[in-house]
Amino acid sequence: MVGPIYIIAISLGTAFSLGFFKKANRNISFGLMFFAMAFVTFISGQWLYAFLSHQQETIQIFTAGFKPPFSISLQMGFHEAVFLTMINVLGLLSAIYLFDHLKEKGANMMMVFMLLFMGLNVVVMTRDIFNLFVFLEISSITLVGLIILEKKQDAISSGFKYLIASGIISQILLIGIIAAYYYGGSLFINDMVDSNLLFVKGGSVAVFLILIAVVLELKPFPANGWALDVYQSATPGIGAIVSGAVATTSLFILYKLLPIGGDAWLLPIGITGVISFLGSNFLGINQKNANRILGYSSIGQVGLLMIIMSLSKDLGDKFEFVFFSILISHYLAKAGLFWISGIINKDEIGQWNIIKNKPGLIVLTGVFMLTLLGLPPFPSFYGKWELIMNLAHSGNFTWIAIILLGSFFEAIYLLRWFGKTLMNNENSEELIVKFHKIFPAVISSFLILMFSFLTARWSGLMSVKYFIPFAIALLLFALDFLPVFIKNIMAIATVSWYSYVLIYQTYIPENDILRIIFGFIFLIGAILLLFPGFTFKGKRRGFYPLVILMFSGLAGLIEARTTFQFFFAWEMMTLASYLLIIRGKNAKKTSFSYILFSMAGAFMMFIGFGLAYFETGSISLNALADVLIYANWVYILVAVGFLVKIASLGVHIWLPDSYTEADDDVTPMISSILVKSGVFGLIILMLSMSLKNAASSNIPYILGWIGALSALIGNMLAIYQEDVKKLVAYSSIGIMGYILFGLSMMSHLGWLTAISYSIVHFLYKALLFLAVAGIIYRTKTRNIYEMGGLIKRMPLSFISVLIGIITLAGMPPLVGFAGKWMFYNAVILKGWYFQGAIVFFSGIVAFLYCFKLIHNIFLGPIKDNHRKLKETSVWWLIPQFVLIIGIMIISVYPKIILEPIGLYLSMYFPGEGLVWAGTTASTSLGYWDATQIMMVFAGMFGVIFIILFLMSRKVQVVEQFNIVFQAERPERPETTHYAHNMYAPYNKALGFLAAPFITNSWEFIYESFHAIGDQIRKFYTGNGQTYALHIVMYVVAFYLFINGGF
Amino acid sequence: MMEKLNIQNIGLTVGILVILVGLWGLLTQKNLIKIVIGFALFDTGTHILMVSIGYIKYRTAPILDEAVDIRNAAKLVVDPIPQALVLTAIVIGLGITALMLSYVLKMYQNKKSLEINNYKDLKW
Amino acid sequence: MKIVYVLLGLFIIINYGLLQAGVLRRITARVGKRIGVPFYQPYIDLIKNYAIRSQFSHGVMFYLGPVFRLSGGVGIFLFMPLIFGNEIFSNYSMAGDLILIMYFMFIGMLGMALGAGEGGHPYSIIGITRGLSQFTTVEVPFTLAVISIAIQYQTLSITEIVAAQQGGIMHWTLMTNPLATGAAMLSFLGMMMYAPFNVVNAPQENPLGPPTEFHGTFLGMLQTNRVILGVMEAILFMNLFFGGATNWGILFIKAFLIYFYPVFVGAVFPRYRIDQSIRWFLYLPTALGILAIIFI
Amino acid sequence: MVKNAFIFLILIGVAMILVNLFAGFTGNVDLGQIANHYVANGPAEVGSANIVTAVVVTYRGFDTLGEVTILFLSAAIVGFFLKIENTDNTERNLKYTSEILNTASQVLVPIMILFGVYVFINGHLSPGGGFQGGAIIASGLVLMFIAQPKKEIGHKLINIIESISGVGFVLMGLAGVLFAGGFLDNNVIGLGKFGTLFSAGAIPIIYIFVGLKVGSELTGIALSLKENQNEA
Repeated sequence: MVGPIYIIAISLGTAFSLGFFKKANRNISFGLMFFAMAFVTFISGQWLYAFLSHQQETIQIFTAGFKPPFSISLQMGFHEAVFLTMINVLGLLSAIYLFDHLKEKGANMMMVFMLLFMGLNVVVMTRDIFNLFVFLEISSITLVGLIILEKKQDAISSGFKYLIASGIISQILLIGIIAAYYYGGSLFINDMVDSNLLFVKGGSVAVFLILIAVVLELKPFPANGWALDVYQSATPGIGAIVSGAVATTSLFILYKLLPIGGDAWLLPIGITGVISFLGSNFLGINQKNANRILGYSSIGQVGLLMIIMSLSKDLGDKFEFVFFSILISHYLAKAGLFWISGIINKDEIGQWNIIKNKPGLIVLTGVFMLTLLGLPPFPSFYGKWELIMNLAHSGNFTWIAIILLGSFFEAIYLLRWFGKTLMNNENSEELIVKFHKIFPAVISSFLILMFSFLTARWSGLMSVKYFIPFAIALLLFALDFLPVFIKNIMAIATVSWYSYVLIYQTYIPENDILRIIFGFIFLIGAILLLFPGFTFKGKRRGFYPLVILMFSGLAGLIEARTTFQFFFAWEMMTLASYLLIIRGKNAKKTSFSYILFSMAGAFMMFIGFGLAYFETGSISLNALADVLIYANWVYILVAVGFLVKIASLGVHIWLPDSYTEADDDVTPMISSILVKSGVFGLIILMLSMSLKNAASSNIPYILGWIGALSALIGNMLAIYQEDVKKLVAYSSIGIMGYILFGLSMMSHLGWLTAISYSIVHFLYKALLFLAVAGIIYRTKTRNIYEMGGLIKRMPLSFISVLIGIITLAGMPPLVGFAGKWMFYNAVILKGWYFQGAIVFFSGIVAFLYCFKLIHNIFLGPIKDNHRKLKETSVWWLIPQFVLIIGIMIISVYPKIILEPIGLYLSMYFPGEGLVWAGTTASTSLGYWDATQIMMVFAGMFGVIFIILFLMSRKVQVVEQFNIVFQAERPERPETTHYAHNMYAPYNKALGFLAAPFITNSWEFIYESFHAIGDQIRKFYTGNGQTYALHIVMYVVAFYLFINGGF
Repeated sequence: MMEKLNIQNIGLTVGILVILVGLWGLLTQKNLIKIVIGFALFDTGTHILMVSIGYIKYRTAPILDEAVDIRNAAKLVVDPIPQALVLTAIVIGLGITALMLSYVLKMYQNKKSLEINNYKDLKW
Repeated sequence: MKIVYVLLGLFIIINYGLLQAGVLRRITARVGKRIGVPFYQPYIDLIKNYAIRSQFSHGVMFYLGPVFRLSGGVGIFLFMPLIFGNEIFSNYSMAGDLILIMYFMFIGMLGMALGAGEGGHPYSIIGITRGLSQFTTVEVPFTLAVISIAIQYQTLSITEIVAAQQGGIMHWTLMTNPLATGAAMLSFLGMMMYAPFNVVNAPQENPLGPPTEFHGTFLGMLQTNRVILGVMEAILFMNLFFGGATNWGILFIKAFLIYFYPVFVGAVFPRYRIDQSIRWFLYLPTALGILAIIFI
Repeated sequence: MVKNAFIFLILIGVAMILVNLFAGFTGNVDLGQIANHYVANGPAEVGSANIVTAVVVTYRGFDTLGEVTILFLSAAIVGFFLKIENTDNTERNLKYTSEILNTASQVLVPIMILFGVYVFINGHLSPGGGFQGGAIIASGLVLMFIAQPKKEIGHKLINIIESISGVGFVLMGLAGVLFAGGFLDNNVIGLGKFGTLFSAGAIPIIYIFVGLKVGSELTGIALSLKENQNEA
């Protein structure tokens, strides 16, 4: 194998000899440089391979042929090899990326460029601290050189700031080194570690100076104004190097020198990390400039890695896995984002939407950002999981809270940025993408995917079968060029196969009622709701992979047996649904609030799982039942995650707009299927935590109130909506509150109601949304007062909506009444009278919007521009009528679902429940015979109809007189239309209940975050001298802190 | 008192003072050139510290010519390592100072101003 | 065989309802210092409407609206036990309990609303929105009262509730649970839609309110329904709060008195605006209902 | 003013740190173990009379390589940075220099260059070495620039010297790897007789390269700065 010393020799030799070619053709010099760097990369890669494949010993290279400490020695071990490979690969890619810059600037810059990486290599390898100082100087000088690659004014001034700052830092390091030499008698790092520096008077100060210099090299918040300016002003290619290679190297220095400080230094490092992580991510929220945001995010990530390093003791043997998975994700993703930012070449993130019509770039951006956020399936997800879980295991919940909080801040700005990227843009300027600029980003995204797989396998948490969905999604992504029709068929086939395997082959044999039911809702429902996809024209790029991911995420929820699998599936489903919603035309803002709420909820759930793991030491879902001491905490934390998903009162504000703005066939999916994931989660949670242990028995009571109030407010708000989709969306909030209430009653009947009702809700909510979507598909408007009289044009849709609302309103004889009836009994038996009364009231309020829905769309006079409309497409109608059939069957014979669920529940709530005599179901209170009612009703209706028919001969049909407007107003005539603001008196009487105070308070919180951040970041005055002062202050403060000064 | 006042301690004191003076200049002066000078002073102070650390009383430079006999050289010469280090440090300082000056020159050419407060284009 | 008795019961109820309506109209006329119509006037109206030949329809829903409406009324009749202890006249009450009847009222309203809605006249839709809005809050005290008596008697079956009240006036809910009775009777005012809560289908002004859209046979059906509905709601309250009836005579008397009470109130009080009535039901009646649950 | 007072406080803090740093300082009485090794075995191992040189060029030769690289880099960056974009710098009217300086420089410059060469050739015997020598040479050339501003010296020559010496240095280092103990081991061509000019193995050769390189680099920096000065 080629010795590591050749890395230096070759780089230097090439750099020096480039001088010969200064005037010669620049391609030659670039070729030389590139070849040299490639060879260097090859050397490091070869060593890495050696360490990975066979048991390669760590080797020492002595310069000048003398043993250390008498001469400088380099070390090549596994960690060195990893870092060297990372650095050199990045160097190679950057060289490709900066090809045109370097070629334009000539040989000087090429030397500087390759010597930067030479310097970093030596810094990683060397074991002599003064030598480390020298080559650190080399790398910082070269960096200063590269900053002014483009001689922009602000680049120059920021380069000057950087010079001052790094000059001070290196002087501090130098003083520390020389003092350490005096007290320790050696410059050889191993000797320094062994020596008793810390205990000599003054020696500890020397160590302090050395380590603080290293910390400052990591650009800790707040002593990092200079670094941010560099990130912002240098060409993004350089930014990629700084955050990818230089930061990585500095981390390695810390890792190498930390032993000198000993364990006493772990905590201070950790605190520094916390300040950086929280501080810079918090300030990042206010940023508008793309490169500066990336800078903030890099500093935050470095802070996180410092935290991890300081917690190495607690992480134990997981330390390497956590550290490297997070480091590598950050290194690849951040570099990739910088490169993309260089391609787009816009400072304001608002202008990033010029990549709107470049799907490739959008995918790359998405991959990188989601990797940074640690969402599945990207490597950092596993890292974060192991990190949190191991911290939980050793009970460090402060750290967990901090880490998740910081990650949340980061999520805020990265996701908002992603949203802006997808904004539809007016300016039609075309973006030219050079191959050599996009190539590195593509490579790094491939590397990310590769590492996702590897980390997943290494973590040992994932079996191969979890990758099937991703494989299918990737396949669909590869086949994206196909027309919608074929892809839709493929998607349906996939889901059908999935449901066949899961439901038919697994659950039905196991007779696992709960999983059968939800498998039915999730997967069969998916098949139905995919049908409307046939109506879409064109390609629908990227739609189907996401759909597959979402539904496989849902299936994963049912499948999950451990908290990890559950969380994985949960995050995946959330992510996919977010990306589906954001596809909507105006869904950017609302999908942002959706993902923010979901992530906050997911983090809570995460902490909850961690807490459970801390107590029980097991990640099995059933182990939740054994949580006793922290039961309340675990319960609340996990429940919040689910409450967000079912949009309970307080965390509901994301729902209406998200449903409204999503594509018309996505809305039924999320509204009737996705929300059920929250219900399923609650059921799992309550089964294990409310039933099996009594420790947390009082929480269901609270949940019950929340459910009742959400039911009331949801329906109240639904009344006043003029947007038809929004109306149905708000009603979802109400119904979900209703289900939550049923579950939290913790009684047989309550659960029977809730579970059967989630089936029913799936049926009619899908029905309503499909019908509405089908109508919108024809009328091209969502405003309900712009419709009317469509019954003559779309009779079939009318039937769907009629059935839908009768079921929703719970009128006999349809199955909705079953819910109401069981509910009365449950409430009275349980004794929750007032909550019950509220829920009934909201149930009656539901009539108002039901009627509004059906009347304003179908009845009254028809609008002139709708006279020619046809019935909606058959692809919308097929699923509707399947659903109607389902509703009818259950209505005539509800026993078929109620009895098995009852049997299943009687495992948990023995004794109570419905007693079946024939078709009559009875409780201790009342009785009810759906079949008989249906027959009586049908008979009566038929008789009366016949009577009318006989009595009313020669009926002549006349048109309605078009007197719907009370008086025309020139502007907004619809305001005088009777269907506009239909329930004005109701609003006058009870409107206060619908006041948007929750939305306002959330917005207030969000705004005040911005305001605070805006004030804080003022101390980055932009004056290099102030930044220098920050550094000195930081050193002094840190010193005082270490020595208990304060 | 007198024995405290040996060359080493004098060297250290002077070094520290020079460092402080340099920092003061670096942090308070508004003129770019003066800031660079402040940095150079800081640098020099460090070098003084380094040299005086290696000094040993009544000893000579570590050059083994006829003045020093090789057999018990170890008893006669001062520590060569800090001198070697300071040599390197000086050159590095020289390089950085040169860079700083060229930056100042360029900034001056662009804005015709040496006032550091005029270079706050990037902030927050 | 049962069907025959059910139809017989229905026949009795309709006739009784018609007579009652006529008598009450006369009484209110006298209160207003007027002669008033003959007591058999409702018969005349009904026959006239059914006899009208010309029929106009605006479409399917317009045609089916009255059918729904009447089905609602007849449905309540079908599921309501009339005479306590009399298997024959307990109708189909074995198929469902109090809840069923409460929710059956909605079907009629929905049918009415849809039918009138397709008429396309803005006034009818305005009337419907008013009616629904008022109805939501009218239901609140009634629901509370129902819960209260369900707690009291531990059952939702009307037959059993009546059974529990047998044995003298002191056993009536009126006595054993006055608060619930009060709440329910107040909401009864709203259900009967006499003044002050009759802005929905204000009879004096023409043309306003859903019924004005209909005529002929359709209107006849609506009238039939109104007759049945009125009596049946009275009977419902009788069963729930006034000890039910053991024979037709008691039924007629109690029903008449219960029905007379909203008419009386309506004759005395002026009319509420819709938003006022909505709020009104949430104040006193609801308060009573809550108390009824607390002090049961 | 408040700001300055605040800075003063901070500096007091710094002073405190530094004082604490040397709190444990009690003057040396004897060489540390490493220094002792250098002084005792230096002559035998390296064969250089100037122990500092031995340390600089051999024991810690790797630092020196880095140091040279730093100079090289700053020269390159300054050269790139201060490159005159507009080539028509003819109208730059430079200060007139006095006759005395002019004449004196013609005498002095060659001598200074010669002295510089002497210094770095004897680096292993006497005080001095590559850097010092290079610096002297450079100052000689700077004197020449001052004396004759009009005189143009092409960067090309400087670059060539720079590159040759740099590559030479690296090659010497590699020679160490191939024929001796390790990178930059000076024991490649025999140590020769201690204390004579041709001794200390590769040290004189390396010092020649270093001298040339440093000289050319400093000259380069000075030259770029000079070309940029333009006081009219």
